Amino acid sequence: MSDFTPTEMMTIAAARQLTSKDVCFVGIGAPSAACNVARLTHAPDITLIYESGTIGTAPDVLPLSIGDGELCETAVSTVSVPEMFRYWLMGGRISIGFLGAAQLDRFGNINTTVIGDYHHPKVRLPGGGGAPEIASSCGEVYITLKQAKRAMVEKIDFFTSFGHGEGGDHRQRLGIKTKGPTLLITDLAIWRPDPETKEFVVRSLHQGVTREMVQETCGWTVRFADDLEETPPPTHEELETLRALNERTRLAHSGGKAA
Amino acid sequence: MSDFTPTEMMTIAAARQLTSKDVCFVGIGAPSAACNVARLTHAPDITLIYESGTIGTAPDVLPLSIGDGELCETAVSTVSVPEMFRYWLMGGRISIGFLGAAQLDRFGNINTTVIGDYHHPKVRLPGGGGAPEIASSCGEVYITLKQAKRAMVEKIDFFTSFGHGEGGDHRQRLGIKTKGPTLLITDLAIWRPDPETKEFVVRSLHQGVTREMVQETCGWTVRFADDLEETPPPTHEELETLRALNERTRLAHSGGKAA
Amino acid sequence: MGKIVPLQQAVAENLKPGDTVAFEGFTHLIPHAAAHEAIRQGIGDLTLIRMTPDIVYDQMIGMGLARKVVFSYAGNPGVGLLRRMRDAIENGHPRSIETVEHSHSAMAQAYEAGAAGLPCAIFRGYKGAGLKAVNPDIRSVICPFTGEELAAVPAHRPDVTFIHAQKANRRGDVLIEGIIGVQKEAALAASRVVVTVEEIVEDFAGLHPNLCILPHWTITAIAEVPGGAHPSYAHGYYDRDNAAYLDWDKVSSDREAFAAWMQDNVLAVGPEAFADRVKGLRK
Amino acid sequence: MGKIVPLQQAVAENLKPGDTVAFEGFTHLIPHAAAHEAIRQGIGDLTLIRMTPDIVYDQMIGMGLARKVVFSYAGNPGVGLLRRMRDAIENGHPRSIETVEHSHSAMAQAYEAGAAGLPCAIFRGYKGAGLKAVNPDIRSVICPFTGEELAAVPAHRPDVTFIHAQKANRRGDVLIEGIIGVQKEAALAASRVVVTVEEIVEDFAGLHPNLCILPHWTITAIAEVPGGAHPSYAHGYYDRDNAAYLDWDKVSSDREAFAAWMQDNVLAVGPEAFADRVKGLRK
Repeated sequence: MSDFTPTEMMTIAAARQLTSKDVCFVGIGAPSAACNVARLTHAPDITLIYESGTIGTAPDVLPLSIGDGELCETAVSTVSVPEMFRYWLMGGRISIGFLGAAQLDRFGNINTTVIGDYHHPKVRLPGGGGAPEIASSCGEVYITLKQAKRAMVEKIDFFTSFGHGEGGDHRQRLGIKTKGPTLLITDLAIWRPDPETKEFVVRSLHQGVTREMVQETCGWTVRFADDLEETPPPTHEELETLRALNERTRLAHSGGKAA
Repeated sequence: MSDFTPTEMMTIAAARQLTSKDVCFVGIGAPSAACNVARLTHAPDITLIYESGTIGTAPDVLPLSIGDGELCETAVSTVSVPEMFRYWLMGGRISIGFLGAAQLDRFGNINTTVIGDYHHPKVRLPGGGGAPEIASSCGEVYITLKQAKRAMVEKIDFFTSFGHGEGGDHRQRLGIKTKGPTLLITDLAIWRPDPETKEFVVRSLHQGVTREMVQETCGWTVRFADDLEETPPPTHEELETLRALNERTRLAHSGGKAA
Repeated sequence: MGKIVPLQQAVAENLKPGDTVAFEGFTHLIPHAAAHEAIRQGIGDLTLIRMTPDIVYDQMIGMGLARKVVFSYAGNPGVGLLRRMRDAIENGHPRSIETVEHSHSAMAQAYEAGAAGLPCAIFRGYKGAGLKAVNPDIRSVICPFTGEELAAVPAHRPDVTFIHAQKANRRGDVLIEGIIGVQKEAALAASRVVVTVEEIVEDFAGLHPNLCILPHWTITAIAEVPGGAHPSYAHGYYDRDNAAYLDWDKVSSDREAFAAWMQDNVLAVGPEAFADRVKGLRK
Repeated sequence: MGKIVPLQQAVAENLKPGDTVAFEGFTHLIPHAAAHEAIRQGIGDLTLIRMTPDIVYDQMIGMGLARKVVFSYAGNPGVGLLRRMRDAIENGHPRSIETVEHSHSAMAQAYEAGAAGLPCAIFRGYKGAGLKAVNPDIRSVICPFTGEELAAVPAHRPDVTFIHAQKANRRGDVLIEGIIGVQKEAALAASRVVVTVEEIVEDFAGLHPNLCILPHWTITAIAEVPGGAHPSYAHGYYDRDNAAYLDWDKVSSDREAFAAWMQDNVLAVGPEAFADRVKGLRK
């Protein structure tokens, strides 16, 4: 398929990284779409957990909020929120946590708290929610983000959640035992941290994307892998699955009325 | 009624102390019988909680164990054991905790752990179970016990649960905010702590019981209240309720077969 | 305890100016009707606790009733930012508010500790997180067995917690089903608990023994308000009004539009308005 | 994960000599069949964790398979003392055992902390209690907000936890109903989890969303053993065999009677014997 949007590519590229063995802590938006596309295609046995307490959920449409009724109705079990954070997240049972970002730096540190000074913010963002502990408790963290210079910055205004800090072994030095951000999927590229410095390096460009396009939408000087690849475009099945899911979602959220 | 056993009197005297407003943490044996007699007579709205997680239970027969099916089937809600100890006991929601004792001293300190040295015990008793925190977390503690010199001792071998310690304000000095033992009901008498010293003082003798009988079955020198009373004997209703409960229990636990 | 009264009375008797209050609900069962009643009664100077302050706190903040908000995620779920809350924080309109910010994990465990009567919650969290530097309520203890540094936050102990639930029975026991969130903990952590319910039934006979039930003696007051969670939802009764959440983004983006909306939809009506709002959302 | 296998295999593959193991159940759903299988396989040198070691640990201790017991109440519920455990502690027969003794509250919270991946549990407890002086695993931390001294105990992290449950489905999800005790926590705290169930059903369609379910990926192995809790009971399946608990007091009071009983009722039979034992107890 060659007729797809960058957001569709981002979602499908993220979906491909998931397997039936994964237990994912899912956020709303692109992560939710990616996880459910994976479940509906190559990873039917993937376990999806939303922080509202819904474990092993299999929604037919994407939830608008983290606690839509659909999640509970299709879950294996729905537990309290304290239990969710204690036994399931902190208990180390989640293999992959998905995070988005208002601001992201090259080491996978994320800001969703404020733009500007914390005490006198220019923009008060929603805050971290589950992110501070998702970042440290999940086996690894996948980040999805649409590229933009204001989003991918040299220095984030606030450390909502810790990625690789200053890079290198900063996580280990803080006593964090999990891997942290191991994957960044944007609308333009797939990035992975350098094994040593932990700086995100572009490993694969989506079809039709140039190095310049990546650099122009990123606030730091981008490193590209020597063996830079091209992301395979969405297959027919992937794209149809995602679009059908989005269409079902649109219909459900507009009360079943076609727009 | 004048034809009753000392154990029946003990159970009924304990039952009388309870009201519909009480929330009781119930142990097996005499406390369970007392609480259920209260529920079936003058305190129909009393809340009975067993440490197995059964809240607001109303068993038709007395449980043999702390977690009989009957407790769950008649409960308002059955929660996990960690929740029971965290939200319900430690949370300070229990007005009255009942404790028994293998050894008891005059200050309401209880031993159910060992006879003899802890590390080389003469008799290894079951241990404290919930008692250490029942003693400190319930609003007040009622103790029931059949009098015997080996049970009511000058000095207990082990502090399984703390009553009034050395007496006086010892509880407060340890930072314990609850009242501790406020009532001791034996097969012979009703005891309450002296307001100052916290030593148990006999306030009421059961019908037909003499001071000598109390002293002969107690290992410390007994103090009697100046205004010593006589415990009203069981009423017809009380005794019939208790006996019917015991009979239903006997039948149920023998598989419905009359012995 | 657990007496069944009109919502006006339940709020008037249990919420006082200056109180620390939690209107809890995690997307599901958000007690909108109770919050609107508090707004109508103009009870102010409140410290508002909630994991996910959303529309309902945006409204209370926009009406100037909050002096402090303790929270972990302040957004309109699935839509965007909270514009009245932003206006208060960024511009001090209609008054400036203090914020105490935590992670979800910390907030959930602070309620849990409150329910357990503990002074603090202790957990593995906030590693490398910036909130530690700006919230003096985030401290630490050392595990006496492993030497590991663990995060500590004070327990939540609201003066009063408001929740919305599916059912109460005549005795005043309350049933919560579906996404139960942190409501049991928020209720048990509070000095007083006010519950709005979809309906009052005779008794709970036949329920599964392990459901989330708050016994009557843990509840201060119950008010029957069908639809009382709208635009949030009540599992088994009606769906989430997603359009209302989207609309809120527009209403709240303008101070005058907000004021007009509050006049028409909150100040000029009563709790009985909620039943109508969910008519088209019932299953 | 959650593979369905015969009990012999589930025990052989998951319990090793020297392991720290919890066979949990709070009066209800005690995994007798699994423990008997462990006894038949002669897996020894075990550290046994359980809030309420009762008949089943009395049997394991009497057979010399335990080197250490971590517990809070060692009794035959509603009957009396544990005579084989006493013989081990008081007389070193058949071998001496180490004991680590806690309160129920501490044990429950130690499992809870284990399930939460924490190194320790922190709570208000052990005030004035003698166990503090004899158990070096009871320590304290100071609340960094109030200065209050709180008790601390290490989290339980068994190598393997055995539980008995009502149902598993084909995928390996496990349902526990009724008095759920500390089984979810004991399972989630362990490295490996073995579950015996009354029956395996096709799926769990139609269950209430808030029931106690362990998802298949948290379970190592499942074995179908109808009656596997006997003489304990399984809510919805069969009643507690109170007579068997009373009988145990006699059997266990004599070393030879004990040995003969174990030979006849454990060593010489297999897990299939349990179905017969509960026939007269089914509702």
